[in-house]
Amino acid sequence: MHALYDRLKALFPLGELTEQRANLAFATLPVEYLRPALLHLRDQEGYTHLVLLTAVDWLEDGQENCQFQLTYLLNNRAENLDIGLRVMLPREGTTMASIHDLWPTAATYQRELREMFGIDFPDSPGVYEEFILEGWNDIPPYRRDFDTLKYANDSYAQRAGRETRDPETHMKEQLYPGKS
Amino acid sequence: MKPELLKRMVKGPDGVEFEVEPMRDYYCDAPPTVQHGAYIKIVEDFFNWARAESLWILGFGTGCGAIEMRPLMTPRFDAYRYGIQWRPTPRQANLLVISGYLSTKTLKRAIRAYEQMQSPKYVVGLGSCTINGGMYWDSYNTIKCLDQYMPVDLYITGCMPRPEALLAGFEDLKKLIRAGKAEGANQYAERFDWYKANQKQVIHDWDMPDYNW
Amino acid sequence: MVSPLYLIVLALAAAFLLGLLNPERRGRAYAVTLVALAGMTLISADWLWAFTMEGIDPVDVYTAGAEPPFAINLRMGLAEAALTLLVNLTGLLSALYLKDVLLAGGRRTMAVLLISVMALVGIILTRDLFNLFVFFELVVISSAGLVLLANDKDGGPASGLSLSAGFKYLIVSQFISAFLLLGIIFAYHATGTLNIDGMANASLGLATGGTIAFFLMFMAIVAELKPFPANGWALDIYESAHPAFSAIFSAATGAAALYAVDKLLLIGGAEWLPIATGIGIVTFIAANLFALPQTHDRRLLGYSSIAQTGLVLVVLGQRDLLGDSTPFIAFGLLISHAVAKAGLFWLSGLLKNRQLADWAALRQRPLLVFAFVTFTAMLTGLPPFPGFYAKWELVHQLAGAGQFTLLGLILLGALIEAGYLFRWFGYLMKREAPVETVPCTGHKVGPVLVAVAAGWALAYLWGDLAGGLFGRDNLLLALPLLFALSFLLLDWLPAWIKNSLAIAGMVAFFLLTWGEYDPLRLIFAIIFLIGGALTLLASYSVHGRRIGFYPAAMLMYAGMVMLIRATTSFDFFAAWELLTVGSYFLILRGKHSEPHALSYILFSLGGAFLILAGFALAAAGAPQFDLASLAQVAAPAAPWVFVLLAVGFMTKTAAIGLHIWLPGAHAEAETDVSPMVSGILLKAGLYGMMVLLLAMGKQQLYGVELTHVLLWIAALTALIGNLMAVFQEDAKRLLAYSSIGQMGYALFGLALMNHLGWLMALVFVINHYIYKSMLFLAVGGVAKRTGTREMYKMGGLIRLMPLSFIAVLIGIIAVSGVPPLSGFGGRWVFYNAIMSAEYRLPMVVLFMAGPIAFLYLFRLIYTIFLGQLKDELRRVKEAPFWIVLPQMIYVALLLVFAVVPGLALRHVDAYLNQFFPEGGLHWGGGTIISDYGYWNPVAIMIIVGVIFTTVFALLLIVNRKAQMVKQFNIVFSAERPFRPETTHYAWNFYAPYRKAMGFLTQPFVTRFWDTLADLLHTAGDLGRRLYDGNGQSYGFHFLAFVVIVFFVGGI
Amino acid sequence: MDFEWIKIPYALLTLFIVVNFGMLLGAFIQKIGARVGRRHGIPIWQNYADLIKNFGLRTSITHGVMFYLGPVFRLTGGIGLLLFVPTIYGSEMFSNLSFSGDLILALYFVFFGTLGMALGAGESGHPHAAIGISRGLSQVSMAELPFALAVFAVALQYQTLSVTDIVAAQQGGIANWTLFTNPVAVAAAMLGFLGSMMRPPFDVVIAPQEIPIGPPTEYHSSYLALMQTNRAIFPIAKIVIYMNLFFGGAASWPVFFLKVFLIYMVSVIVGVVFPRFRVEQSIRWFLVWAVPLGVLSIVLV
Repeated sequence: MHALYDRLKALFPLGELTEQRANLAFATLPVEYLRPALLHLRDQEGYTHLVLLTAVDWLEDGQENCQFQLTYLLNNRAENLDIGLRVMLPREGTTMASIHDLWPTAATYQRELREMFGIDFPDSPGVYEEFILEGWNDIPPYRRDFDTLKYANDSYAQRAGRETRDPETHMKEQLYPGKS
Repeated sequence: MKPELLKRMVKGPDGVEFEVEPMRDYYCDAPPTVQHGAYIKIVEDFFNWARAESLWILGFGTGCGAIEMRPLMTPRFDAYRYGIQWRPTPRQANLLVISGYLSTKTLKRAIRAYEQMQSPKYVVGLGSCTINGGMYWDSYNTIKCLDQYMPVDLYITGCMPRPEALLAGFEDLKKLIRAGKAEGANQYAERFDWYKANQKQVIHDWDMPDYNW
Repeated sequence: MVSPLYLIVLALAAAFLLGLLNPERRGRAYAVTLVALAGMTLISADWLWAFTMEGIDPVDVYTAGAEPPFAINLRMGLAEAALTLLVNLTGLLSALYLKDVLLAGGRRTMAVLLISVMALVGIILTRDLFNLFVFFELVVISSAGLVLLANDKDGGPASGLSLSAGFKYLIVSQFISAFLLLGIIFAYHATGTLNIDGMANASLGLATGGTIAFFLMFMAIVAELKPFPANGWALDIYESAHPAFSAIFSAATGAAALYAVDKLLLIGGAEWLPIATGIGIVTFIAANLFALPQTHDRRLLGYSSIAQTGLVLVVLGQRDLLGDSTPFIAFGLLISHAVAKAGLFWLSGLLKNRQLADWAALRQRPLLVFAFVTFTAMLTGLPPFPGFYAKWELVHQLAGAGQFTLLGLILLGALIEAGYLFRWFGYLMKREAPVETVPCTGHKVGPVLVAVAAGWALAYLWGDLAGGLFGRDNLLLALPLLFALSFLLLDWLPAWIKNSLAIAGMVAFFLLTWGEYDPLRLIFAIIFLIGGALTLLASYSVHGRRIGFYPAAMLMYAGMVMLIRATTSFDFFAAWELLTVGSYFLILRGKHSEPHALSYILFSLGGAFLILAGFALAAAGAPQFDLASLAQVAAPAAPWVFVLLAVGFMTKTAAIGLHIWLPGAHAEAETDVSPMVSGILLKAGLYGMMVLLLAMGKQQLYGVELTHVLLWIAALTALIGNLMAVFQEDAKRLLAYSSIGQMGYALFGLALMNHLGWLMALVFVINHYIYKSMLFLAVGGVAKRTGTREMYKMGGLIRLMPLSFIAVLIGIIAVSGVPPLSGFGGRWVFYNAIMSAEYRLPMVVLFMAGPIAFLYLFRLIYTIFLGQLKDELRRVKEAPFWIVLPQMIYVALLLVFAVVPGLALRHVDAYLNQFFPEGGLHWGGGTIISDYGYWNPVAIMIIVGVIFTTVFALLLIVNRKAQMVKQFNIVFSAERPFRPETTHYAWNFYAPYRKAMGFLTQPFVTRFWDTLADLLHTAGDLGRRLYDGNGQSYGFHFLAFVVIVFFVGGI
Repeated sequence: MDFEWIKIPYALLTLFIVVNFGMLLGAFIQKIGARVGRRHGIPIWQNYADLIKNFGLRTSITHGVMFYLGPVFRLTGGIGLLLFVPTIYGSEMFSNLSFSGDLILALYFVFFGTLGMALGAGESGHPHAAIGISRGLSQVSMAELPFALAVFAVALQYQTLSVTDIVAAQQGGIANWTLFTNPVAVAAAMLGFLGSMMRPPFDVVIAPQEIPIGPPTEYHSSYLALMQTNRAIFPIAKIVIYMNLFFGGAASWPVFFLKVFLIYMVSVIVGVVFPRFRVEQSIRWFLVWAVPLGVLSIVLV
């Protein structure tokens, strides 16, 4: 993994390597280097498989202008290695270059990301079609600034008399009554 | 509205153009009506007995609870001995089991399937999620209260209820039917506007006729 | 009588007179030319009148007042009179036609024309060899002159093409002249006379050097006939010369040269006849073959001319065999050729462009189309034209003498010729017409019309002659044919009047004659006449004048009526040809039917030729025979007669292998034509089979029972027809393939050769007429309304076209044989029939075919009427009244026939007893009882009706409140359908079935025939390369021709 | 062999017996299937409850006239088929309406209901209905062939097409049954029988997992009730033909019940053992295994 990281580092301004497991690691790089890096990994290093493309909303981290994190997880089947390339994007008016021409499956991920996070991938096929939600009329629900409880209370009739308990204390209460 | 449902001008083979309005031309727009039972009580009771002894469940797993229905067909539980069968088409089914959480997207399909069933028809809500949302009580896309959207005859509680609970529930449903108390379809027809309003409140892209015959 | 010498004198004098006239007064010169030609025509006509009407003897004219060895003599006999009339008339009409050219070219051109005609007359009249040579030289020079002077640029300077053509002609003519002169010198040396009769008496062949002398002369004269391969020069002339001249060159020169050959053969005697035959047949076949790939109209006509000349040469070569009928045959062919070819050349002058497809321009003028049809029919030897009689006679005589190879070759050549002529006609009728109009000046159209009139007059004359010779009625006087032809004159009337007339005529004819038929024929008569009239009801839906429809349709019906009324082989065959031609014109009317109509006419004519050969073989030398006496045909010939006739008839019933014309022809035909050609026309073939089987019964060939072979053919036809129908997307094609299958069943019944088998065939005949007419009408009506025949584009039409739906519903129940409708009767009789059949294995195939019918029938009704209605078709209306009305009548008929089949079948059953005494049915009350089982149609209908009504009533009571929903109110896995197009499951409906059985539907047969056609085309194309347009190679061809004949002929 | 009014009540009696027998037999066979799977299975009267329930449903829809008539055709086909064939040999009472036609009538009347049902299902406009019919017709076109050949062989063997006469010829001991006098034909016919019973391995027509039950997808309420009634009658009517042709017919009701049950069991046993064939597989299977037997049978007779 380190060898790969070193080779990549020579080519692209990679951030530091986060090793999850022996065969899974992540590295961050600036947006403009993403595509060449993906191409290099795919064509030179044997990372031919796009495992997933996903986003994390780092709203609570409070980093200025840099709050969506996209992860492109690639897999090298021959050596059983995974590497995730991460890029950071601004939260407002987010657009990102599509990579559906590198992996056609990426189009589906991008469609989902547009719907759930509002990250736009212009040019990605069918990216503006509804994917999971039908007739969604609020901000994208996976964004951290979307208040799901408020939305649920506003949209759905809640049954009266429902109680919410903390599972941990409730189960202790149930199983070992009077010991808490 | 989806493009295929929009009004469109088409040219007939004789060259005359005319308008096609899919919602009007392709779908029946009659509302449901209240259906009374047989005039003679004993006949209606007889029919109710038959209805109770012949529960045909629509094979539509709406959520995770569907997994609990499968064991009912196995030798261990064998629901068939109670006159319960699964049918693949709503036209022939009388019992819609909402098995677990119901997302708004699935709700649309469930409504469609329910409306396509022939009355008298019954709805059983399975698990906490159908009752009050259960663990999805704050989810942005599951309904919390099934009876807001379709007339529920019976809830079976639990998360998840085990097959035995289902069997017990079905037996209770039979009692309701035999007693002539399972008139959900008529209730739906009577309070049609209320149900529709509720449904449309959560289904934002309503792209079907109000009643799916 | 004016001396025949004046024929020559008049022309010469006029030519001289022209020289004296003021060169600027061209009109006057033209008048002189016309007067001279008219005078010559009159003289010939006068002589002909005298020979035919007054019966005078031939007259010899001695020019110098001395007897032959010392002077030249001319002879005027019947043949000479007719031929000179032909030559002079052609000359006169061409002169008329050439008006512009002659006026522009001035007196010299006119003089050359006069000399040319005069020389041709001379060739015909003279009995002197050297004189013959002189006239030939004159012809050559004047012809070359005419080619140069008169080209198609209307009087302009000769184009390069015609210049070189004329020059090449001169080169080759020098070879010919040299041969002729040498031959004459040798012959004179050997016999001491130049007189043809004198030489004939002196037995030239026996004299020293006589053979070689005759050979040289013969080669020279034959070369004038443009035999293959020494004919490249002639083609260049045909291609480049003015069409009016080509008319002379083809009609007059050809006739004169043939007569010269005829005279020469007098000298040569019988031993030269085979050589003439050989040259003739090779030329006939080769020229026709080369014509096949031609696209240039005049060159094609040139090839055709050469071929026709070759055919006449064959006849001359067979004179020892044909005997007294030689002139009848030779003249029949020659005159047909001359009139038609002259007419066609004249027609070609009316058109600007030279591609065959450009003739579509003629379509603007129905009269000219009629002229074209007349000429084509004359050339292909269709009734009632002389060529038909001649061909009939020729084939009979050849078959009588056992000349089967020659006969086969002649028929093959004739078929190829019909191929390219009808293909041309197809172009004319169907290709896109150019915008320009056809100029219709009187002097150009006039000759064409005269040729047409001459054609019909000759048709009458030959009918009369043949009638006199062989004791027949003149074909042209047959009432049905006259009725059909009268529609030619009535074609200006609106369609509905003609339709009423047609219906009235057919019904009236049936009422007049119905007592004359035996029960078997009565069924066919009812289908042809009453059924035909019923089908014609649908024709009321067409408005306007519908030019050309009624003559064609009536011709077909006339042919069919004449077919069942025919008692002799000749009448039968003539009727067969008439109905073929009529139906061809009908089929050709469809919008995209050009290729299909062509393959129809080719298969039909091929079949007809086989029938002709079969009849000829059976006649054993007699000119005709009673159809009933087919039974007496003796052993070695009988099975072959059977095979020929059976294959011929099976081209019409579209048995497997011969079926490829049917789907396209039936599918592309017009809405009201499809039922005619399917419901009615196919029965003609079955009728033929019935006549054949009734008379000849079981035959064995090489120990193989032929009816057994028929059984297999029929069963395979049923299987493949049904199987193909399953995979069609086009509704009418589906029905067409289904017809093939149904005909297979009917043929199977006949081939069973037992009582019930025949009854079954008749049940199928009746049923198939009713339901296939009905289905074709219904589907045609739907196609008319929806603008498509592709079933998957329809769907859900049941509510919009309920009556059509009912017709199709009843139709498919009947076709499938499900009780209680009439189709079941057929199946029941079938099962009873096979119980006593000798062969069992063919049944397996037929059993296999049976259930397949359900597949295509369901598809037909489902994809059209059920399923999802499409956007565009939401406002479609029910089919027009006149298309629906006959369908409803058919529905009623089907129901009646289902309940009381005895109405039709009882009498036939009784009638069949005389042929198959065993195994008849017993008709007791409502129950029909056979040896094996029983069946009560009335009871079935009532029982099914009662049960159905009861159940229906029960459902109505329980289900009275059913909510009517619309087409998208279906359960769709809790989704909703996207659009009707994506919801209507219709295209490739039987995909899994195709996976399993599709291997049986490989187009083997189509591929076979395509390959055959390709081969013929390629052969023609390769052969054509001989003619490279080089004068030297043409000279070489001539020499090669001489050498080949020398060695092959064994001189 | 003529019509008498008394035949009508007799025929209704036959119908009554057969409907009830069919209902019970269907449940019984399902019960057997369940027991094989160690289940209790449905109550024996389950079919009655289902039928009454379907008749008792309060609403129904219709897609059009043919849709409405489809089940009517279907049931008419079933009842007609039953009544056109004599049920009990030697009994004037249960010879039904067989005076109206022989074996051929029965053979072709089989298609009456199928065709009508296919048309009705077609009008529903549901693609699954059309797919199911396409499969069903494709399959039946080959499955019928060995049966037709066997029938032909049997008819040839006895030289008659009358069902009564064929049964008569098999009387006088089990050795006289066609099963023993013409085993090849019977083998062919029984293979065809498997194909016509809509049980595995030849049930791709209704393939519940794939094209939810195929043709009847849209049918419900009383339509479905009619079809259920037919479902009770039709297989038995068909088996009666087999019984009469190949297994000596039945001279009394108990024999009738036994033989029908045993013949039915053939397809059941095959069905529980084999998985489902695709259409082209089943066509090929019939072509390779059943048709040659049929051909052999008509050659040998």
